[in-house]
Amino acid sequence: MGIVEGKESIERCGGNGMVFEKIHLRMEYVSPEGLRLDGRRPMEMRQIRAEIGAVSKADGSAIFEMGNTKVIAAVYGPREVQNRSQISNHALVRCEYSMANFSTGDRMRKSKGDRRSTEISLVIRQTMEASILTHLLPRSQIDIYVQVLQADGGTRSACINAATLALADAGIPMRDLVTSCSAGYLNSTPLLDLNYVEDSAGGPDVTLGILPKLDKVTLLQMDSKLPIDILENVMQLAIEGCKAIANYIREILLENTKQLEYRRGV
Amino acid sequence: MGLPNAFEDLSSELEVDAFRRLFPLRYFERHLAESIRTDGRPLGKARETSIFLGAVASANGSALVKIGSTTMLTAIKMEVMTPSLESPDEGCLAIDFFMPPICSPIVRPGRPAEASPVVSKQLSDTISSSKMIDLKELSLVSGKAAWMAYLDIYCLDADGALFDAALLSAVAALSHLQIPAVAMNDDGKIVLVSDEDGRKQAQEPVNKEKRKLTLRSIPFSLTCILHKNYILADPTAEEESIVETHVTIVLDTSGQLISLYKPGGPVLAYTSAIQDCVALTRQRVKELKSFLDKENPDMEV
Amino acid sequence: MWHASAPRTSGMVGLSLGEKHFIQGGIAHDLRCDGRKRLTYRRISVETGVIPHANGSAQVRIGGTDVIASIKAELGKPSLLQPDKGKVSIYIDCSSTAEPAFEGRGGNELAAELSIALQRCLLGGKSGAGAGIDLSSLIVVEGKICWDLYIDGLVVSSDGNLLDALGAAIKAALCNTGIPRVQVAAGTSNDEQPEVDVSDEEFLQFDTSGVPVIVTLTKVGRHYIVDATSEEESQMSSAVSISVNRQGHICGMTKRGGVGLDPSIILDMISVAQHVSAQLINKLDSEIASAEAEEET
Amino acid sequence: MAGKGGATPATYSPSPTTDKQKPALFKEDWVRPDGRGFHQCRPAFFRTGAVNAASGSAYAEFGNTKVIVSVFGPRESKKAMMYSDIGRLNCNVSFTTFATPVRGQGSDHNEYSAMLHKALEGGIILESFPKTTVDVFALVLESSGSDLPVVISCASLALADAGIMMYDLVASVSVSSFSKNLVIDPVLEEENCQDGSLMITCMPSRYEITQLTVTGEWSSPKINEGMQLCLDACAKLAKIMRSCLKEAASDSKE
Repeated sequence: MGIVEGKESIERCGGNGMVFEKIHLRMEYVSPEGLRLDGRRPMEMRQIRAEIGAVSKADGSAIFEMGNTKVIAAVYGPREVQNRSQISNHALVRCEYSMANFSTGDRMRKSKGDRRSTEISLVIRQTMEASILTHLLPRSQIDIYVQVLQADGGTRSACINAATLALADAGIPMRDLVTSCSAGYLNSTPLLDLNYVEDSAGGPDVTLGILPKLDKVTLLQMDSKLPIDILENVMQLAIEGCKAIANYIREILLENTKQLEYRRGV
Repeated sequence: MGLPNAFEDLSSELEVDAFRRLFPLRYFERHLAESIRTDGRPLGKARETSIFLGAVASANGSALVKIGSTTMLTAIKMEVMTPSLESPDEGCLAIDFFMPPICSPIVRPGRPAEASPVVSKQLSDTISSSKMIDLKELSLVSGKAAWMAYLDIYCLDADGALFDAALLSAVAALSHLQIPAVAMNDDGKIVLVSDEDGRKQAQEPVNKEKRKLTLRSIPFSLTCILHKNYILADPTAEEESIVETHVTIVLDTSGQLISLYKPGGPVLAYTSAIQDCVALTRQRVKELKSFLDKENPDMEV
Repeated sequence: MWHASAPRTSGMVGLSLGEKHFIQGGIAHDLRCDGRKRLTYRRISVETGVIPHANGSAQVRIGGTDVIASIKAELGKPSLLQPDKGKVSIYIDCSSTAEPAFEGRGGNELAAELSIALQRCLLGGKSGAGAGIDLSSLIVVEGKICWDLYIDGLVVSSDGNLLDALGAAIKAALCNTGIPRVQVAAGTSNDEQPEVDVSDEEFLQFDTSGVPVIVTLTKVGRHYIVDATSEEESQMSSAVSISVNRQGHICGMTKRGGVGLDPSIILDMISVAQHVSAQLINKLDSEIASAEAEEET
Repeated sequence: MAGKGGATPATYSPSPTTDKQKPALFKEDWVRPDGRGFHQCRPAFFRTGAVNAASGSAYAEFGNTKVIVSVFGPRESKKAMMYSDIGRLNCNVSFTTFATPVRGQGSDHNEYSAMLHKALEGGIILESFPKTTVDVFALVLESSGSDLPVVISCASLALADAGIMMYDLVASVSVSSFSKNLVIDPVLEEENCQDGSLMITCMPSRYEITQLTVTGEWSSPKINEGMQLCLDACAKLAKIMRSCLKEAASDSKE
């Protein structure tokens, strides 16, 4: 069923859809054997790896890798509010996202604060703000800096995961660990955790952020046409991904805490 | 209001310099009452003016002009361009006026002075409307190549009457301008011809010898400030900051009015006042023309 | 942009008078806060090939300082002045993760200073003499095609001694760099741009033996130290960065502000730098070799 | 007319037809483009008080390199909000559009601005003007080699003219190296093909170096030689600068 509907939705797109369909037909994102371009199964996530404490001077920091995507997050705060006019009863959360010159395939010199970075900064800030207990930290400021070292699809998700870890490392009170994962729909197959090639195929790409314990969705971004019942499937897949990441993050944090305890000799 | 009395009392005790800083308008008016200006000039007299041509060795034409301490350095560099379709046998003259941070305490790096684009625009308007230069003279090969003259004026020291000094230096640099001898090579590019190898070259020189532009009528200007009934020619920066009514008059050598510029100001310029200004400008034009002729003896106008 | 006298080590280093005395006193007694001697480095670790899609890359950690250098090679045209040489450019970026003050444009000033200092220390004179990288090895067809090396550095975490760390990272990244072999199509006439075939299997390695290392000597009180932490840097009276190659020749030098120095002190600093650099080069070489071996397995 | 500037087509400056051969440098019998000896500086000309609007200013001319520096202040600083018990120094170097042989954009030179700042900060007694800023703005009217050393020397003279407290005048000289030869105070043609360069900024009476940069490969004896050459030239330069200041002072007394 899904196959037919997928085709139809593409054809309805008109001119652009035709081009897309050509690429679509030429490129086979899922082989008949059910393997993706990088050898994964549709429901398989890329290898994830996290490390806490990458930036010595920050109050909290973490590296998060999803396959070839690698981001680093540093949290400074809670600290004194820099701009006095912004003092309020809640903690002020700020976020800056930037990409290294060498993070993508073609070398580019990008200035900080272009549109895309501003947008992603905002998304990360809003997502993290939703989980931080800002009312416990009045008259203070928390800065989250995210730096993309390598971009290979799913940078948004990787940034959110890294920021969560960094916030936890900084000891900032949160409702829950926000985790994020993306899922897409190509060749009539829902795919978990798209890489760059799959991401740039132009198909639907759902980025989801959840509070796993509370089982609540805090972030949902999708910018393509997708029938509602398929969206449900894809979302479900992304939620599974988020939960898997949440488990991993929890493990990493536990391990880190154990190390700390050990070092203190408790 | 007890205020005037208050500083009446103060003024007797203050040192001259402090009084000048604290009550600039009063200081200024006291001088005017004696028909003399704060720098000792009579009201209608312009400051000492000097012109020095060829100040920038690497440019095709250049001039350094001083009016009092206001200093302007102008250089013209000639480059080759493809003329536009509408005017295939005309060159182009681009005028820019810069106020680098060295010239005044008000200008800071990275924040260009307000005055500089205004003066730039006024200058190019004045020079184009004076019909001083025939742009056809800047043509090289019709439709293919023409001169683009970049005239850049730098204000090195800003002490009032910026437009007058800038215009004078622009005009002086144009009178000093020498168009280099060039030829067109096989690729359709214009190249310089130096004296020795000019004959050896097979190419036909497009511009056979170094030449000067014919300047048809030269515009000169004078800025006056109007305060109450007084007319003061060639104001300093201090005077400009006290008085808000400025009148700039541009006349050419034949006494024709080219432009008149009075940007706002509380004092309405009556016709009689304007006529007085024009009379002052007329005198000044004669003076400036003789200065320029002295520097440029072979210039025919 | 204009250059203002903002304190280089920014607000994060807020030291009390006691702490300042402690640092200065420690240096005077040849026992620094972290137990090092004046001319001892912190632990240096090198990891190569950290950026898979670059031609070469390396990450260098010296204590709390963490920098990444990546090298991309693109085909370009040699400059008219030097038709027999390739071009190299160095850009450094300071990530705001390293220091909140680097947010927005805040890091640009330091980034520009580091970029210029690295260019001066690694790229040699205008004619290309004394460059750490043999620029003529980058040429493909003289006057027509050459390799342009784009060296990008990123400061991820900063705890002093950024310039030396970046220099080391660039050196390691150069060792890690493979330039694709280029086949030039024969038979093109002189005027045309020759066609080239870039191999994606065969890579050529650089001769990196001439790449100098940078040693920054920070003067605190009457003594100078290597590899200063940011706390120690905040107490500097002046600093000199000296780049030295394997032969012990100076390949570039910059005094990085501060008070004036007697010429004899500078000469002494040069000889100290020459001495220290020999050890540093050996240390880096072995680190790079083991990092490369690690990557291959 | 000028108004058509909106869609200005790309322009170029015509170059001579005969391809200039690369200047025959490094040869045994090589003479410098302006006929100077290797260790001979260009005649230096200084004048203070070039800009009346500034608190202090100086004009310097070394051959065809011409520079004006204005000093403003000490004045209130708009940028620095924080209290500071020492003064702030602010430097900016810019070029005119006609400074270089090919018409430029007349933009600020950030590298030189930073270098000027570092060269001067060691010489100025910043404690003498707390909470305020001294602005040092330089404009290179014509560039013809050794621009930065000229700017630095000229700036220190302008600071003296403004009455800013300094430990000593700061003089600066650079040398270029061509294989074995060292050439002092290089001109633009020499700088464009030098193997290496060494610039020293020093306070001659205190015998202290405030700024030093080296590019290219240098052996220790050569560095020694270059430094000594620069230091000697700096001492001579400072004498000329001092006499210029004395002259200005005696003029104003009359």
